Amino acid sequence: MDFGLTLEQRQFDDSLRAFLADNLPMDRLRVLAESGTGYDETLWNNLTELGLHGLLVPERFGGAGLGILDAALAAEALGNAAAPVPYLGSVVMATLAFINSASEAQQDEYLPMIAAGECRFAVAFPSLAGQTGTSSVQYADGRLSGRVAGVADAGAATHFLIYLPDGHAAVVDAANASTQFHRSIDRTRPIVDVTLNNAPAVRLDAANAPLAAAHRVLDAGRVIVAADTLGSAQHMLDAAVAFAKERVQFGRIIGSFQGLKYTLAECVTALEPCRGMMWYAAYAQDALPDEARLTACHAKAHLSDVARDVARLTTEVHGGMGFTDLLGLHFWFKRISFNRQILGGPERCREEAADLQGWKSRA
Amino acid sequence: MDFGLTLEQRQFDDSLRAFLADNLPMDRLRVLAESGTGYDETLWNNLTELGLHGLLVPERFGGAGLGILDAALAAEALGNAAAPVPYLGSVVMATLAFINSASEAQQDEYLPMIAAGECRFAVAFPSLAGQTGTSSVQYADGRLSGRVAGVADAGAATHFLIYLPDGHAAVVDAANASTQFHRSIDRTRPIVDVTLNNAPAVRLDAANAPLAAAHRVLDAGRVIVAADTLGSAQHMLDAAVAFAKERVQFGRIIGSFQGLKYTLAECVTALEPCRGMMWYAAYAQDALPDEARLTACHAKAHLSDVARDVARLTTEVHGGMGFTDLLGLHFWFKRISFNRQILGGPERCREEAADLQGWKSRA
Amino acid sequence: MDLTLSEPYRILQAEIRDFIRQHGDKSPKVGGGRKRPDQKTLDWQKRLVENGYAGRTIPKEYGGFGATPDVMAAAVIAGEFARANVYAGLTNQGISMLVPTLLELGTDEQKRQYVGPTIRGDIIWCQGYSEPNNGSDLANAQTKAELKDGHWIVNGQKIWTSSAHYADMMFLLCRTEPDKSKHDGLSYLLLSMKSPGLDPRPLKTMTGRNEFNEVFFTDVKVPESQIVLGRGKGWYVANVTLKHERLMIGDAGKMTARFEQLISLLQTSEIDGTKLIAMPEYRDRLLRLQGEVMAWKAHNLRLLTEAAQGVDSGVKRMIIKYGGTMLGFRLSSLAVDALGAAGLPYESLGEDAEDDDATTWNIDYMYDVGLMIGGGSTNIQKNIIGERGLDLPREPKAAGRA
Amino acid sequence: MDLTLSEPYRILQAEIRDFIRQHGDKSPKVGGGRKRPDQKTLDWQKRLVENGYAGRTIPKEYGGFGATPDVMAAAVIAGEFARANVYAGLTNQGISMLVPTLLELGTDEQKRQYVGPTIRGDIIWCQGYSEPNNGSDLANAQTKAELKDGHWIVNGQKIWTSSAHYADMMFLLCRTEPDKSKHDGLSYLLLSMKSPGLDPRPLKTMTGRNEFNEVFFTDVKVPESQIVLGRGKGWYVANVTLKHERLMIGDAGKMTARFEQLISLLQTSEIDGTKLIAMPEYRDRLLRLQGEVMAWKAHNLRLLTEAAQGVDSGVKRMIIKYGGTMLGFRLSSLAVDALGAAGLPYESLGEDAEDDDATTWNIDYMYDVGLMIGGGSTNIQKNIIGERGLDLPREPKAAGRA
Repeated sequence: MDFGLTLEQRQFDDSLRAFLADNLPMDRLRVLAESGTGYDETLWNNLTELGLHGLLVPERFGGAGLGILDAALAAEALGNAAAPVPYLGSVVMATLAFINSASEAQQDEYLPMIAAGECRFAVAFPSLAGQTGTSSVQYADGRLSGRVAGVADAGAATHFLIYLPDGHAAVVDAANASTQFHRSIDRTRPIVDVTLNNAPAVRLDAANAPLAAAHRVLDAGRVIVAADTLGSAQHMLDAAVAFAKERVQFGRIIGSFQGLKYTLAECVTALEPCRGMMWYAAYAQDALPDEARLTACHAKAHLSDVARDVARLTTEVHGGMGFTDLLGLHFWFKRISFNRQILGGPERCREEAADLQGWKSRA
Repeated sequence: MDFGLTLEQRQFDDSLRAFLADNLPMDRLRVLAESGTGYDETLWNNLTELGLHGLLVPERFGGAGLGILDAALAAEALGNAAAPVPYLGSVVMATLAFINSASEAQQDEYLPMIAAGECRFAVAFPSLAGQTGTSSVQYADGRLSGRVAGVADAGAATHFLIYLPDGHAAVVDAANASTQFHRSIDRTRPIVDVTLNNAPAVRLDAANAPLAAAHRVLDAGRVIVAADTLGSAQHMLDAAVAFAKERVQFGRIIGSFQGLKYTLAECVTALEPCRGMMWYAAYAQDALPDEARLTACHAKAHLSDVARDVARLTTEVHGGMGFTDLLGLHFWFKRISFNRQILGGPERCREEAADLQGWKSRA
Repeated sequence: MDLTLSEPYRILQAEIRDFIRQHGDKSPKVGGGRKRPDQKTLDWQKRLVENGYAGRTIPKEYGGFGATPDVMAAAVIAGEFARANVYAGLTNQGISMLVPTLLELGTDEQKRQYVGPTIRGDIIWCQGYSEPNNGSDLANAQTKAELKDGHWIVNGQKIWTSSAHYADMMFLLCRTEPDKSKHDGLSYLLLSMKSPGLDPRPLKTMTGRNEFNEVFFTDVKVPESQIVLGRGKGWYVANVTLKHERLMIGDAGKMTARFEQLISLLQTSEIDGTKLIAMPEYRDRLLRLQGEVMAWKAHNLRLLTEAAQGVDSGVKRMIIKYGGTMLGFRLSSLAVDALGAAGLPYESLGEDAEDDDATTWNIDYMYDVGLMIGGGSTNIQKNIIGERGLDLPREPKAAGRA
Repeated sequence: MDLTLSEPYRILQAEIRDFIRQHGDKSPKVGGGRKRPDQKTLDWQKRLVENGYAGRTIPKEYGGFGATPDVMAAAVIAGEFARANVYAGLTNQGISMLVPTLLELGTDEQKRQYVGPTIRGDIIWCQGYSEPNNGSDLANAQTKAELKDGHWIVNGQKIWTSSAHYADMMFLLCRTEPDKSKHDGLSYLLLSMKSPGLDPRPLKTMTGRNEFNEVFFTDVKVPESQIVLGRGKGWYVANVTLKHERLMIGDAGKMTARFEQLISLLQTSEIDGTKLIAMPEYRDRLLRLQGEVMAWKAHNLRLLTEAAQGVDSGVKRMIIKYGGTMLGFRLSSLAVDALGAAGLPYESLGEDAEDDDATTWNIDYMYDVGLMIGGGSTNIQKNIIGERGLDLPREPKAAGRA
């Protein structure tokens, strides 16, 4: 048994973080955040060169064939940099949807494009994920109609992958969908409402148990969001610790005040165990099928709650500077807010965990 | 409008607190707590002289005819002194039960005895109060059979007042009941299980709406318990503040450390508004019938939660001394624990509040 | 304890209900309020002052309604406006902080000049307290004012000045006695935001709006008479002002209004066709908050009664800002969770128009974090509660430090 | 990351299952453990040591099983015992704190003499750290030991000494170098509780049991060789010991076991015929705790892996006591709430017999508060996390104070 990262994982993590540090300084982040599309062509293409997009794509389709833990580590790094990259939908959820539910021919058509960064999928789960916002889609004879509200990673999507209530997914070309774009509270990722009017759609029919396959995609998505939240919260905590070591008030470095010191101690006590939790949940998606759903629900819910506290407290540590736009700390605060609400909030995730364990029967 | 106490209320409060300070020093409390019966004859009789027992009894039956706010203030003082007195059952709930549900003849028989401290009622609410512990009683032809678990204030009861599921109450002489006595976690009040086997019982039949009348008794009981909790928590907070001003560690008075200071600041910020809440809820029982049940549920629930935190944190402030038996601080810690669980815990009280407001219908 | 309405208050209540029936349609929308009031709001405010529903206890000579302080009347007014969901009047730093400070410590001339226009919303004030390097340590203000030829010449820089970009006037804490100790060297000046040499630069906050400013002073001239109470008394005056600010921030009326909005939000939001209020995992949080709000309202009634009796409420008053800010944040936290993914779209229209509900709640959620920092941070509040409220000893001075 | 079982571990797992099938009926009840172990427990412990399920990595020459440290094996053993709800062996201050300290810093003679009997449960240790006037400030110990004729002569008083009333030995922090500075003047001695002049007096705690003692020393003679590491090294040795204590207190296995018990409690407790686990207001708390326990278990696996690799886990290790104590309290809080009124009867049978479930949970609930205080209070833990873990500056020394 080895509960830790491999050398390869640490090396990829180092290179991804170094790349993001170089390519996404605060002034660049501000520019990209202004449009709020959650996408930048240069950044996207450079990440392709780094091999990010093919992380989960099997080697025979041009990817690296790695696992969800690898994908989650990358998500943590992206969250840590507040990177405006439609990673969740395209790199993770769409890839897994094709692996789990598509025919060999469909895989052959799309997976190499994903790995090459040539397409960007946004994945929508009306109802299954338990988001607020009314959504409803119907599939008939190769066409999709209806509306899906609150789709993430769709700011520059080339394709939509829409899940139907029965767990089947269908691919729609973005050109055939009508979208309403919203800059979101988190300017590094938008929210898009998608309307489909008899849009030509390719259904993925290869899964024996479509609902279970859909859940594998959703579960992985939740772990990825949890990892992104962890990276974001860690950024805020690191920034607050650094600030507390420099800032002088009342003639003292503020980090020497017990009040502030204890706040930071509480943050690290809550946040650090979340890293192990995230690793475990990510590993479980590939290796421990019995625990996959439960750990995904809990990782999403617990990280959301811990990170909300960390976001507030670390902003407070920065004093007035934390509340202004000047330091840009708020990008992470808002990324944590965004992550909390997509793919089902903590309340929903925990209720699913209760269902999984049969804890809702009264007698 | 005047949201405060009258001069008479403050004077009675002063005299009751002075009496308790004189008559219940720590060494005396220890002696009384050893038996765990929650009753001492001398203390009981002295409180009769002070007029405590007839507080709510109408003047024509020999009482003071005061209101539930007066009774709640006395409960706060008793909680503040951790007094082993069966006050809740006899002085408050039984009196109100007779006022609300008894015939003139029944009132004439029992209320003067209550006011004179000549009997001690324990009041039991199988099911209605939402306590844990299985209870079930049946009434037929002037006789009661069944079992009620977890009856408070019954350590030296002369009578039981047992509520039936339909809201009617019946009086049973303690001599006709079989009781199992337990010292409880709170040695100032025991827990008693009562078994009735065709016990002769006098039913109180005068209420037009028996369930509503029963609820008035339960609601008032919950407010009284909340007031007792407030008094207990206030004692712990005062003790912690005093300790923090005296104790020296690391060469400093410990109250000068921010960590400890902030803990105490948080306690007072949470606890002090509970006093207004308790006043309001107590006042509502007599004066604002539309708000009586809702405020009672919330006062019981909110005080339980705030006091749990205060109990833990103020014990911590005392360091090792707080954890030992030496200071006796634990009497209040445990009184808070006891109060939380009787007459329905916070979860139950809040669910009743939801019911009252129609918040449980799904569509 | 008596919460019943005696005859005069029942008459007042009837009058208010009549007023609202007649004029309620002219009320601006409830909530918001971090913008310069528009004409509709000013008209409404004037109407409120004329009828004694705002500025009620301000003496007539200073532009108020001249009623004697009466907690019951205030409670009836607040209650009726809240029940009808009608705008109960402006609350801003001028009205809530500067006006009571002037009434307590100002000269007759200062009161005449500023109180009336301020309560009518014609003069908007901003607060010149914090500086870039003193954050929570307000007494350490370095912006200085020198008296020359009958004018104070002000030089320095302030920060976190809310509404400076649209305010008319500023109350300013500055150093006038450099030879005196930290706390005794300060004075409190009133100056026009149009003074030459005064340069407010907007400071965007995390909400995306310009809620604060940096304000630069270069030889700004302020007439000598524009001082409150006198030279070296600035720290005392500022503390009087701050006391009022803390009460404003923890306002129970705001909590109640917010809680009512939260109930409707949970009653209207759905997941998979089920109302959130019917889902125990949301409802339980709402219920906990209802208990907290109840306690907060009752506490507020207690403070109002004590204030009417002239009692100093001590620690009971000092907990208001800290407790109120935290409670406000818990309320807005549940709101953004109830909005969920559907509440993520965010475009604040700033001062140009009404934001949508989701954006407003998100702004509240963030602004509440700002309130934990501004007006004396959470930690400063806990120091005040501990040291002044509970009489715990102060932190010893560090060896060999300032 | 690899949590799969390779061949040797699958064999180990099968062996353990076989062992439990054969001997599980001899296991003492899981839980409790704040008493002197009875004969049943001692027999069981001996069996565990012989089979390598306790004291597994302790060298054979010191009475252990002599296996090389192997996190995976440890995890398999803990997992199988927990799954079968079988007693996984003694955990006490001797085993968890003194044995690793001696293995790290003791002489060969000390190891030979104490390690084996301690892990078998034949020697029970208590810890002589706190004193009446130094509470959390352990380095300020005033109990002194003077070397005379080959013996340390100990005088003074200790307090909060858990299990002193039944312990055989004590590890003692005392002042041997009065001329040296506070931290450099201490030594660490091992002494018999039967030494003449040593007087332990039970100190009843809020649980009603004698979980702690005051211990008085009057000219207690301790052979010179009973020192660990050497004169003036006491503070260093004590910190090595405390590091192990913090890990013991935040033990993830204990949290998991407690959480499992909590699930069954909620599945068996009822109000009005409805199981508590079906009531969302209780269930939601259980679910939140499940998330926390999951994180805690994973964190523990991470620490075990790092320990096996010889990595110093730094702040990840320092958070264990504080985080674990608080989590433990939240678990026992839900348990006493689930027990409700039916759980209020309370009679602790002390060392004479098994307490009933309700009493045991109530004791846990209170004992957890004690853990927040003992072994370095919550505030001390936060200082350690902040200063040693996050490298934040220490509190400046107060001017003109000690």
